[in-house]
Amino acid sequence: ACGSDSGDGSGGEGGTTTLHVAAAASLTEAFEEIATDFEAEHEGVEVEYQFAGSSDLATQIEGGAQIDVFASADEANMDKVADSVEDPQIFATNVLTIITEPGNPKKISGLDDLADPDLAVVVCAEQVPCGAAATTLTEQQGVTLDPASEESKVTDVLTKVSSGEADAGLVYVTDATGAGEDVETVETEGADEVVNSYPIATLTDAAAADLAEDFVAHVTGPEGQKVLQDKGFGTP
Amino acid sequence: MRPPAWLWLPAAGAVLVVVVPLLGLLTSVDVGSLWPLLTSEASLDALLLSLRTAVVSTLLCILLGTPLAILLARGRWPGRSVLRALVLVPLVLPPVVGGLALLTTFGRRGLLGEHLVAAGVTISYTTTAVVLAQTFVALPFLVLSLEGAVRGLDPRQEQAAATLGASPWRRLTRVTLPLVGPGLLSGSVLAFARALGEFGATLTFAGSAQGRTRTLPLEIYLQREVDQDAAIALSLVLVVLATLIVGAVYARTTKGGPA
Amino acid sequence: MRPPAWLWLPAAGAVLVVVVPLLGLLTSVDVGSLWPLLTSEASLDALLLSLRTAVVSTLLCILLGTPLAILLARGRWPGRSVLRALVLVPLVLPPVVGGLALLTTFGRRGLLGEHLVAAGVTISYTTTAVVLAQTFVALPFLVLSLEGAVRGLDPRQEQAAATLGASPWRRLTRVTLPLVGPGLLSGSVLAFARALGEFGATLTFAGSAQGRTRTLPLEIYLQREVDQDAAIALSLVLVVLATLIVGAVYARTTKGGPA
Amino acid sequence: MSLQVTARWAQRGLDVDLTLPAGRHALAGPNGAGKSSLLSVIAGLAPADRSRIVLGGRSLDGVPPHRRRVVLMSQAAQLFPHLGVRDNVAFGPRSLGHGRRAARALADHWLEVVGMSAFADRRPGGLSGGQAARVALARALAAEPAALLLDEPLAALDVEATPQMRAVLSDVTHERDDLVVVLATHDVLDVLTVCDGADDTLTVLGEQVEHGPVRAVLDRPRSGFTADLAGVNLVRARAGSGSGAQARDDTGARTVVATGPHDVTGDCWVTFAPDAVSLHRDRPEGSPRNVWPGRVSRVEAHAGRVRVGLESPFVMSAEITPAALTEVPLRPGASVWVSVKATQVRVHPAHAGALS
Amino acid sequence: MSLQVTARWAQRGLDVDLTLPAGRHALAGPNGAGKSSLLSVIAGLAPADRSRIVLGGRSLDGVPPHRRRVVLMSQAAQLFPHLGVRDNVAFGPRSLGHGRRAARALADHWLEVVGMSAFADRRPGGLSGGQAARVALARALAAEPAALLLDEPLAALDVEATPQMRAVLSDVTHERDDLVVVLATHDVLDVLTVCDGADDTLTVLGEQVEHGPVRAVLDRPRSGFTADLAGVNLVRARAGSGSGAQARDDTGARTVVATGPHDVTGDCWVTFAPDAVSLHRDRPEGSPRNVWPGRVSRVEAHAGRVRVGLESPFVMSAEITPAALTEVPLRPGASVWVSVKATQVRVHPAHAGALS
Ligand SMILES: Nc1ncnc2c1ncn2[C@@H]1O[C@H](COP(=O)(O)OP(=O)(O)OP(=O)(O)O)[C@@H](O)[C@H]1O
Ligand SMILES: Nc1ncnc2c1ncn2[C@@H]1O[C@H](COP(=O)(O)OP(=O)(O)OP(=O)(O)O)[C@@H](O)[C@H]1O
Ligand code: MOO
Ligand SMILES: [Mg+2]
Ligand SMILES: [Mg+2]
Repeated sequence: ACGSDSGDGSGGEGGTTTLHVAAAASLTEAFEEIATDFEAEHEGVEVEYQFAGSSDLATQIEGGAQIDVFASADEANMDKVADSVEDPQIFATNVLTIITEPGNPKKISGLDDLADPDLAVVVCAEQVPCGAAATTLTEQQGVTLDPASEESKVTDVLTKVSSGEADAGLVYVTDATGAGEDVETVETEGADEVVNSYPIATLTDAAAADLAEDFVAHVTGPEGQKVLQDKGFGTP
Repeated sequence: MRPPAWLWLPAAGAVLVVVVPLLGLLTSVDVGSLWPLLTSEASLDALLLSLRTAVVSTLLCILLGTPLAILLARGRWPGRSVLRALVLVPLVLPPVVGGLALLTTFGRRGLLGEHLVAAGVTISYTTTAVVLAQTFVALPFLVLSLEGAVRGLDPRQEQAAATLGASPWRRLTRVTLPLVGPGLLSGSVLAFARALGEFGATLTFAGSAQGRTRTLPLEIYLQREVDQDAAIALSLVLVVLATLIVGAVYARTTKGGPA
Repeated sequence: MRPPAWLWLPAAGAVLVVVVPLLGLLTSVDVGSLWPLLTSEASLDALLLSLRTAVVSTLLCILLGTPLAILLARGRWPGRSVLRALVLVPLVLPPVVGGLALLTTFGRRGLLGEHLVAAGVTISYTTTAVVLAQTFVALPFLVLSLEGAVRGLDPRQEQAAATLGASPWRRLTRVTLPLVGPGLLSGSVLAFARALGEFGATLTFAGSAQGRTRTLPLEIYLQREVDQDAAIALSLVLVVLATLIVGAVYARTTKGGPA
Repeated sequence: MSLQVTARWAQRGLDVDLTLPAGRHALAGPNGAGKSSLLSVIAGLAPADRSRIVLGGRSLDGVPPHRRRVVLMSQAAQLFPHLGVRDNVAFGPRSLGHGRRAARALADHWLEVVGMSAFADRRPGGLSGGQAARVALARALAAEPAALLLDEPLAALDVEATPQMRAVLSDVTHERDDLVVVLATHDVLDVLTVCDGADDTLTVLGEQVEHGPVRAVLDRPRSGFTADLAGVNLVRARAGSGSGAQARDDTGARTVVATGPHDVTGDCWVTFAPDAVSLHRDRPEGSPRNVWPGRVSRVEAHAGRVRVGLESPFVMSAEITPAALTEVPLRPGASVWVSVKATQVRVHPAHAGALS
Repeated sequence: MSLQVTARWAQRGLDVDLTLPAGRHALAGPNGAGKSSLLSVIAGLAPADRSRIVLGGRSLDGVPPHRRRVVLMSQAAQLFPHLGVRDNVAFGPRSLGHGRRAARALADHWLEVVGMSAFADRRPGGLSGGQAARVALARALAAEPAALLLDEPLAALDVEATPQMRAVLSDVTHERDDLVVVLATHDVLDVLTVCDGADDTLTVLGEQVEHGPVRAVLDRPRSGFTADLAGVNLVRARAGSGSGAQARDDTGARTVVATGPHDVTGDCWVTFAPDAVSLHRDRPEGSPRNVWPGRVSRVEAHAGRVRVGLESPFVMSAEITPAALTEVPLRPGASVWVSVKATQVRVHPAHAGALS
């Protein structure tokens, strides 16, 4: 990728421009694919990702990390860095779903079943986005859960269910999709009404400002949206 | 024999590496928010749980790890280096993977867990699981520190004790262990600290239920999602506490010891 | 003097606590997926970065921590116990908070970072930051282990060396350090292992950029979002690697040493 | 009670077969001869190539050290640095199951015996070398051994403490008449003063082990080492019957040595005391039948007497009065005449049968 | 070159002020008298309450140990366990800046001198006690000291090695005539044979420090310890002029001691050799003017003679022949008559001015 236009002055050597994107870890697969497309379209451009929890990324941005684009998994973390970003846009949504072990041995058919005290149910803790969503959902549906554990990461809910440690759990649809055959999803009434939104924004002090805007446009544009939907994300 | 004075130069470097960031951290603590945070039920639960489990884990490490350290240092049996390498594994295993290992072993579907559940013993989601996770990650610290200390011991002291009629047990408790006191102490401190700070394995294996399995590091991690400053303040509590405990242990033990 | 045979009983307990979960883990590894995973660019980058940074951090720990350990063990200066307590802090500080501490100090907006950036030196989010984070968390392991070993040393050996005309430097390098060899070794191994496994502080302070700051534990963390089995397989690589390195170091050093 | 020891350990140069009755037995020999090694083997601390230990009829083979009732005080005192002086001494009694109080009382008793009562509350780190040796001795005595092995226990003691400790060792053995004491030492005075019982023996380790009643071994030395220990001159020779023997001197020439009457034939050792050797400026006339030209190698003052080392015709030493020194000008290298009265020269067979 | 030492250290019972010229000097005293402590102070390893050390005109106060050119061989050999025997000995030369080769050559030289060449490639852990002591001595000698401090270097050596080492110490000092050797020892033979130069001194540490030429200190002992060391009997008394002195015996009663002629008045020490003391079953008639009833406290065989401890009227000892023993039945507690010829009793003033 050498020898093309030197772009917008972002510090590349030998004519390569690097775009620094901080993205929520749950976006890893989708964004890797998007980067391949984006680099193909922009010769001499290399996308370098920081994947981590959205709150870690927010901390890094506050700490002065050299970032051009921030894609968060929730609006709360985008709000934390509101002073450093320009004009966040929602580019994807996500909803919750019940997951069980493959084959659904406990014959769980809906949220009401999860209230059974004999079942080991795991959810996210209220402090993280998927936990907040779970609380809203159960309240709306009038169900009271007694979870065996309130995980701080969605991945840990997935692990517990796929390893058989828990009978059921509440995760995002995209996580369930990603896990493939390790878990089985159960239709969850009312889930569509509790939507989690993914905002994306360029940084005010982005080194490659134009390229950053191009990237945001690509993600919110048809190509990006297609990739995201393949991975199970909803449209904004 | 005083150590050479210029050692202070690199030592000051070491102190700076540790102390300057702590100062930096202190400047960013919001003291006002400390009190309500500390007295919240969730924090207190987490604090107490952490202390209880870390103490139990450290005791377990001492109980199981001390014999192993002595055998590693003294014995000349085959497979010794293989075993030492194995004991080191939890050191380098990412804690989350350590948690997964425990899960595949003691979990409901695990190698042993299946039989345990059949026998009516459930470990998952209990405080026992926390202790198990902490012991798993902390054990190598005790074993390695202590092994180094035992290697440095003059075996003729134990021989003297033997001809004076001391049984192996008496030799161990009255001669070997007191003589490796400093090594055992620092090993225990390292193990306690590691247990107290344990996060990844606990989260993966024991989960995070308030008062039962949500230790202080887990609480801090959660708190951080909502309010980073509160999380830092809470961490400082953990730090002060650990430092006080460790400091007290050291002060008591080094007074009587050799100069 | 052979250690008493019944020590094997509790020692076997210790071995079980560590080995059984590792077996459990092995049963769940998908060997087929290992090869493509290992040879992927991302994995190799992470592996190399991890090795490089952990080695550099360990060297830094030895360089800075050894003098401090000796001064802590030997000196009788005021503030000694305060300093020891401070050095212990990174042990119990949740790694993420440690990362925050480093960020508030060396970050672009940090206490020192501001001046460093003005001087044209950026630390955060570079490989230097990874090394700094690893050194911060690993230093206490070296210091504490070594201090225990130095305390156990007979000071008359150094006195003998002194009257034979050995300068403080010669005494240190030819007498003190060789004599505390086992302690220094186990301290270095602990520090190396801790550096190699470091995750939280690195993520916060150094970020996660492939080839620059994304070490193997960070790569494993990411991999787990995508494919947990792949993450476990990758962890095993880390473990095997670390075990081999550590095993090699031990084998070489304990051969010549005392029985 | 008696102690039988058979031990072979090539790496340590050990090959002995001894029977030691209750009483005090000395163990001598050059540095590295295996004294400490032999004591370790008896105590069960080191594995010889082959060994058989029987103490009071009870075989100790395979018995772990702490059940042997064999206490070893090793060459380095090895006090426990983490225990006070009293607790060091009480360690043995405690190990034997005595209560804390009884053990401390015993410790205080033995500390008094070795004259260290005033130091009971100190730490071993704060003791002088001799003080530490005395505490180590008390600790060994307090452990109620059936066999007590002492590796140079008196080497660090001062002139006042040494006779006191010799008396202690004597008293202990007389009090407990079934106790076997084995004392490794370099000092012939220890041998003579401690091992003064009828059954007490001296064993000298070396190429050929010399063993027997103390006087017998010292009076008929079979090695230069033992002769040195006994303080006599020793020359290898061949005896015809009657008196006299033929020796080879340093140049290889034969020299006839006139001796007292004896009935030895063949290889023999010829001995004479240093004070039987006279030195003269000129060739002496008169009664002494052994008169040789000699060369002075060394002159040493020696407890009010002067000891002169000679290199020819044999390596020997003479003990003379300081007054004699002014008559014969003796400096290294000087030529002198040496005379020894035949009546003071004794002859021993070189290859003895059993000596005990 | 000479060594001046002033040191006061209450906790270690030290209070000395010595000037030691080049040559060999002995340091004696009871266990715990402070010999090792004094050597440590000179070497700069331990801080006395107050001290001033001058070596060859150069003040050593504040000079760190490694720059003093003062080498100390301590009571425990303290060989470096991680270095081979040769490298242990080469440690000093290497520290002084010699190259690896030169240092090893020096090490080999000194190992030969102490008779340990065959052990050059061993580890210290595989040495016997005496072998370790010899290597430690070689290591000290190889470090080219200006002052050589030896803490009981000969205590662990066998009868063959001891005279050899004494000769080595003698040779070294004669070769390097500016070297100051200080030798802490418990053996009067070491004192007499090593410190035989005109300027050589003996210092006995104790309540009152005795210091001076070897013979002077031993001939006029001012403490029971020194008397024991010299092997003479010592009684505190008051002298009128002429002959005779009044002593207090153990019961507090005054006893007149007849002595040889002297010109001492006031407090004095009365000395007489053990072999000047005769023992009798019945009160002897005749020439001896000192005749006292006594009680036997101890009987010891002693290099062919018998030494008898007596407790009255003074603590003293008598040396008699074994033959005499059969005439007078001597067992502890027995009553005997003691006689000492007045001509063999000497009187020294108790408070000497300068003794040298
Ligand atoms: N490290 C120490 N700390 C405190 N006191 C000590 C220490 N070493 C020696 N002492 C004390 O100081 C005094 C002098 O001891 P030092 O070792 O100098 O005697 P010494 O003359 O060498 O005796 P020895 O002939 O037994 O070797 C003794 O009473 C001893 O108990
Ligand atoms: N731990 C050891 N390992 C190997 N060889 C040893 C060891 N200890 C002693 N030796 C060797 O064994 C031989 C006998 O040593 P030992 O200590 O028994 O002699 P010793 O008679 O006690 O001598 P000394 O009078 O010097 O104390 C020596 O040649 C010595 O070098
Ligand atoms: O990637 Mo997230 O922000 O931890 O769900
Ligand atoms: Mg020995
Ligand atoms: Mg001493």
